[in-house]
Amino acid sequence: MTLAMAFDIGLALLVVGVATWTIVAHNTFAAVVGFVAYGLLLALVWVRLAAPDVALTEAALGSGLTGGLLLGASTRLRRTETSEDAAELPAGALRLTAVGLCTLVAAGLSALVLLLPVPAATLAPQAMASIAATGLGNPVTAVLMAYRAIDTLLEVVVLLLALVGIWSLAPDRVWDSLPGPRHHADSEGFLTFIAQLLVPVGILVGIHIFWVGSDAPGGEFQGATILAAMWVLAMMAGLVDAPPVSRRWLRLVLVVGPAVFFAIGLAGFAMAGGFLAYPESHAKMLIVAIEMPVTLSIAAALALLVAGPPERAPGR
Amino acid sequence: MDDFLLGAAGFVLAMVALGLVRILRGPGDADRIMAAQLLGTGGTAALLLLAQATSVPAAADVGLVLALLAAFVSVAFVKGAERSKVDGK
Amino acid sequence: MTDATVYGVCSAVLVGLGLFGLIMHPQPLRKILAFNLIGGGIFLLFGVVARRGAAAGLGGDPVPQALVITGLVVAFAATALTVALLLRLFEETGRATLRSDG
Amino acid sequence: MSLAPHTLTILAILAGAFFFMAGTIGLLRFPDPLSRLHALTKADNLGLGLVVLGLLFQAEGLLPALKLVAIWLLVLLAGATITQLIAHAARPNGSAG
Repeated sequence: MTLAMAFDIGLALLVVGVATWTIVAHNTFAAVVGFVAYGLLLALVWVRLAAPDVALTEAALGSGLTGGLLLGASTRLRRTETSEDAAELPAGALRLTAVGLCTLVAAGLSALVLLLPVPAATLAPQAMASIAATGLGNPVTAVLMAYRAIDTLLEVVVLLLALVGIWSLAPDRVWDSLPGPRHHADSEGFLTFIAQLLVPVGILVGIHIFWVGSDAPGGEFQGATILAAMWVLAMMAGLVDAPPVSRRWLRLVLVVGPAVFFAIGLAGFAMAGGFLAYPESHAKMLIVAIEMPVTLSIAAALALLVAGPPERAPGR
Repeated sequence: MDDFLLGAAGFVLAMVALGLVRILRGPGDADRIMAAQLLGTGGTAALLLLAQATSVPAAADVGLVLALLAAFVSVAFVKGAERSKVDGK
Repeated sequence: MTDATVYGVCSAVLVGLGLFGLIMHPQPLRKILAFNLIGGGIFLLFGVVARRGAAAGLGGDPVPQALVITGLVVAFAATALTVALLLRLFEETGRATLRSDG
Repeated sequence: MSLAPHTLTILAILAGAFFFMAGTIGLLRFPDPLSRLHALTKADNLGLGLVVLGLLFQAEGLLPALKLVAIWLLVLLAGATITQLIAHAARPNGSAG
């Protein structure tokens, strides 16, 4: 057994251990902490699986932003923990049946993994064959922005739909107000200090990760997630307040990305004979022209998804 | 050299895992907030070592993002702990 | 045995664990957590398939990797929506449970 | 490549790994949250610093080296401040700011 193999087996066991903790922990807050650890370890696994683009997404979104969202929710729901809904798992025959069922599913999936065909099916050669035409150096970005750009366009729309869904949960009387609880700057200034330190650094890192995405691991989703996290951080520290959801500039920022994406897609009919087709000479320029507004829109949408539905009047 | 770096990454991860056991058991929220701290530092160290050991320079970027987001999660933890204290009063 | 096999079995176990939490936990927030755990397992399975498809000088097949990135973003949007629904339920009824009696 | 940078790398990273171990031992043995916090952050920041130092000898070019140092500074500064926040939150009657 090589050292690399030992590392992989150890890491896999660690991931399973943390996942088990997330399921069996009595305290919901502790389970959420376990989930953050789970996402972080998965980021390491993605590096081991030669997928640094995914590792960046997992670290920023799967662990970081999701962790922040679930922590907020578990804090708000904490009062229900001691009531009749305490996290006691049902025991007895029901539990045994569930264990059996889940073992069966896991065993089936494992068998599937072990019986995967050799040699493995792959689209990597095709992806590399046409990459020169896109002007990009990162094949994952090429898949997202060129080969399967329509998926990416639809995905940005899905984010907006989820946001519309969350905003629709606001009662009528607080519609047109501010999302999330009001955070005040703390008296001793530590929180203000850390936000003032992290937010500018984070914005730089977000832009960096976005910018290198054409040729190296990174891209608009990873960069946008970091920017969103920094906006949420500034809100949590009381540096800025969330904007009222009916502000025109906010709506504009949210739709500018998909709108530009769609417009350039339509222009593809005239320029290259198909929806979202890029003329070879300008492919990279067009892709970057789409990516910039899309990053802005995704960042705003992600931050507002964390902030939640509007719930309080301004100035309170 | 690469094997040494990989081994070091594994060792740091193992230490973080040991510490996690202690932390996740609590009892207080402060203990659990430390988990984010520990994971942020240890995970970043492991990723930096991995970047060099497996010649994936992008893993250093993952380490950078991890350090940043671990700080973000820690702040969310602290805010959460403060808030439940206010609610309890 | 390769690294892909190790993480492949790992992903299968994660799906099983998450499924157990999803069907057994009475608390909705724990169900959301468990569902995200399953999601992590499924994405990892994609990663294993991508890793096995290493070719043309790449460490993995970029197509499933790109799919996982889109998947992670959609999973986040779905989680945010369910969390908002849950918080609204709690606000309306003072409880966060899926039980219809009582 | 000469042998000297390799030796320095190995020494620094071994020392870094030792501090990570010390932090974990402190975490396992110390009785109250504040001393655990102290052990954890001191040891881990030193551990990461030494690991970064070791990797600096292997860095190819100025930019990756600068990135390594920047990551360490970020973790150090953020860690120190968050430690204060945690200590504040851990106080039994800490005001909620």
